[in-house]
Amino acid sequence: MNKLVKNAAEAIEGIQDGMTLMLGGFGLCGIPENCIAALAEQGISGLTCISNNAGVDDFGLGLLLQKRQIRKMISSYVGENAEFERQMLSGELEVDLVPQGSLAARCYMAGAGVPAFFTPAGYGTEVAEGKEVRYFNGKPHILETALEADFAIVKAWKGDRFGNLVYKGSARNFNPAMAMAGKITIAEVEEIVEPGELDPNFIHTPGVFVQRIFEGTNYEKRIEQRTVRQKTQS
Amino acid sequence: MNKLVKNAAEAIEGIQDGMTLMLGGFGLCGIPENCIAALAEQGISGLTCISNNAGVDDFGLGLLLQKRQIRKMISSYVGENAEFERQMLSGELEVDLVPQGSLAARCYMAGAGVPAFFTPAGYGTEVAEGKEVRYFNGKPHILETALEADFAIVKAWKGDRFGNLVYKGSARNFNPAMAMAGKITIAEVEEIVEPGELDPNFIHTPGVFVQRIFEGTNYEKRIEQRTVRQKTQS
Amino acid sequence: MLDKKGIAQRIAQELQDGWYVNLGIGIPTLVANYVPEGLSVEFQSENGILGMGPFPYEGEEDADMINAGKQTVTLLPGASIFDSATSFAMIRGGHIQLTVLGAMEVADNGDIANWKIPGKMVKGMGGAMDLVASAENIIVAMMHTNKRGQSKLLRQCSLPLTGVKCVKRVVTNLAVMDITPQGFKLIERAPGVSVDEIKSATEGRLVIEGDIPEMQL
Amino acid sequence: MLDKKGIAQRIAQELQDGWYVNLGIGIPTLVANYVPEGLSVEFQSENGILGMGPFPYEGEEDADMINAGKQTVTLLPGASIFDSATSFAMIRGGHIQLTVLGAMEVADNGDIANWKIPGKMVKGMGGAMDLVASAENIIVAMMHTNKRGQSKLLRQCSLPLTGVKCVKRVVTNLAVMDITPQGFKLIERAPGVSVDEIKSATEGRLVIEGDIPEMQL
Repeated sequence: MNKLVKNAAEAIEGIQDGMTLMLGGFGLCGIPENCIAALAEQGISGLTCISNNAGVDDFGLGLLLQKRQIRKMISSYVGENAEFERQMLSGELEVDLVPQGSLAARCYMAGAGVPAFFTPAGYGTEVAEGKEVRYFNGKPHILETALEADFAIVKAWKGDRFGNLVYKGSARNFNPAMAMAGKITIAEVEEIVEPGELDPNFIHTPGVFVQRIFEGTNYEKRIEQRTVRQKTQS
Repeated sequence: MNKLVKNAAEAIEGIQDGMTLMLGGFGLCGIPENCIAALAEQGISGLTCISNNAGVDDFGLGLLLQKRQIRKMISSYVGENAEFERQMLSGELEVDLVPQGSLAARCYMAGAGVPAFFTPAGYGTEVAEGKEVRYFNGKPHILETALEADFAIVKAWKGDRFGNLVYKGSARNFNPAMAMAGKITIAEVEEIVEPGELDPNFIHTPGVFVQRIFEGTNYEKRIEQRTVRQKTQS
Repeated sequence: MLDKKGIAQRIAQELQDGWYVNLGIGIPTLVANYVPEGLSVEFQSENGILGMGPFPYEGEEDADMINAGKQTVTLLPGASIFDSATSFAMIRGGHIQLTVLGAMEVADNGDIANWKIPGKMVKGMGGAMDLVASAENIIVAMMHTNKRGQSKLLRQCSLPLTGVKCVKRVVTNLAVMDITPQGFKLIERAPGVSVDEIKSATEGRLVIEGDIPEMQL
Repeated sequence: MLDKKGIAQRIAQELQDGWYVNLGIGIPTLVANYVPEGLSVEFQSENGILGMGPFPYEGEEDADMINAGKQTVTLLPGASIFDSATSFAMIRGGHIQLTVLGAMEVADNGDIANWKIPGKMVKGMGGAMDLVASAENIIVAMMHTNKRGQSKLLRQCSLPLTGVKCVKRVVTNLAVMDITPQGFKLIERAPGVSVDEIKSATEGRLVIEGDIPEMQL
């Protein structure tokens, strides 16, 4: 069981123009920096990207937007990216906005073999347009479908060559659900460890969901909102 | 945030005749031994129990069956219990057999606020009778609904007074999904630790799902099939 | 009249011991600063945190530990981390006792709009639609009128909805109001604000019964 | 003719490097003993284990570490533990490359019955219905006939079904057969078993094309 590949370039082999990708992360936290850089370098275009956010102008998915590699975004919140907003309002970029919980669930459900499910989120709003409505316990719900992707690209803290992954802090976010949903799932990690080093009781993503894994390099881990307090008062 | 109660007797306060309970465990592994004993002692009856299995004749839920405290079982596999089979075949006990994956999902979905979902499991079988069928990607699925419970009773390895839980080995099984699903969730653990002792990155059940927690005593942890190999050949 | 901090302070009075609370971005975030002494509440951040603490000390920021507003935060003892699917399982499953969020408009039937101005601002709904569709107890924190002086408490929302008939209570710089079948029911006046001022700043149906007490902060 | 071990041994030849495999209770469990040299496969147990190893050494049994057959087991390096909901997410989501399970009856259209004899044996379906409805690659391991000598390979199942049109291949003590639109297609004979013997033991439609080779174990 050896899913190790050398680097991001090797990991993204097979990703072609027009494919659908899922990319983990929340804001710039826990995003697959190495793979995004490799996608930008190779100029693969016409992509549909499923990701909670769209990065900022010069980092994260913003790098692919700058180079017009993305045809369509499926996201819940895209407020931090001026170039994104420009492309969307001008019609160059197709955007499907999805409630954040429905987005996470639609990834999870795809990975879990549940093609459709009912959720109350979005009932009575634009999101519900064209969707089946059904009442349960007197409360209206809409039918949402699983989201699938040709490739899912996730970022973890540690992993082994079986594909087992462990995330750190809130960098976990969308990564586990997306790891389940890719036809092929690529994991980039900060550190590759030997099988057995990760405690089997505390693995966040079991290796079965991961097809390729590599140790990334030069993580920038940019902080969007650096908020701190002073040590003066204890 | 203090959810600590003294013992099983205090933990099960409010459980009344005729209620629906979820009980974690797989076979005799990871079952809430203390709470089952307390339920047997108090003689609460007419219960509907949602549990993957029904224990053995003299342990686990078998203890409640012996005393005729269970009116209905919702389970996936009940093969290890002669008294169970007798009560079922004689019609004294109502039994709803549910595919194991659907059972786990129906608990998870209840906890996750998803009232219904499509699964392929059971299509074309008795399980599908009366259920809506729909095709996704050319494949038939049936609509299953979330299972709710007045109380969910789970067993974990360690926990803190916030209700955070960690399970050990395959004793995890149904416990996390059921912990999410109870209107009131009771957790019994082998060891109560101080808040902060459990690494926040590796908590299996966040405390938000748990309303009462206590440190159990005298765990028997009976093994159903003791299978071993000899050390003679290395 | 209250400022934003005052609104947060008033909302903090709604907190009950043992509650799990989700605070939206903006005024709601400030509520965490006014938790009454002796109450134990846990703050949930929908990107996957329960038990959020204050901002980190300078130099101790961790890029891997942010809240839903993308701000660096810390954890308190008893905190837990989980993924987005689990986070919204908590929210959708009704495990969070209080949700506080901002709004552009609230209608007197409890409809809320806070995610989109067609042709102008299209940032997305984030987790707001899941929160308002799921929570039992939703309090909106906002200014009573917009920058042009127009009421944000309407007979009907004009902007695309975030959720229908879901808001329970509204706390503004002028008043505390509950959503009732008859419309906004005035519960409290902000210090120094008259019932007439509230009336004239409210476009939606306003129910005024008996004496309306002033808030105690 | 094969014994149960022989059936398991033949099925083990189907394994491919890197596969995740779920083995049912009974004959399927034995498959783990015959993994070909140099192949790396991981065994999944639906109660929440990937990377199951052999039974523990005597005295090292852990009540908290059992497989789906409730037997004490061990973990191999690279193993992981998860809960039942996640386990069946793996199964339902198609992440397991091979499922091997026993059956009471298999029909020539791929239907399978293995969980219930009305009025008699009602143990329940356990995880079998999820497994057969989800897996792409389902091999049934069973004896060709029952204790009374009646064929278990039928035109149509007489017992309550576990799944419809889902079995891909059947390995019995007599033969290897694939399910095709025309019925059971004979692929291999067990050592020393003639095509006629297989014919007479098979009630369902049997397709025999050309020479049928004997299994190589």
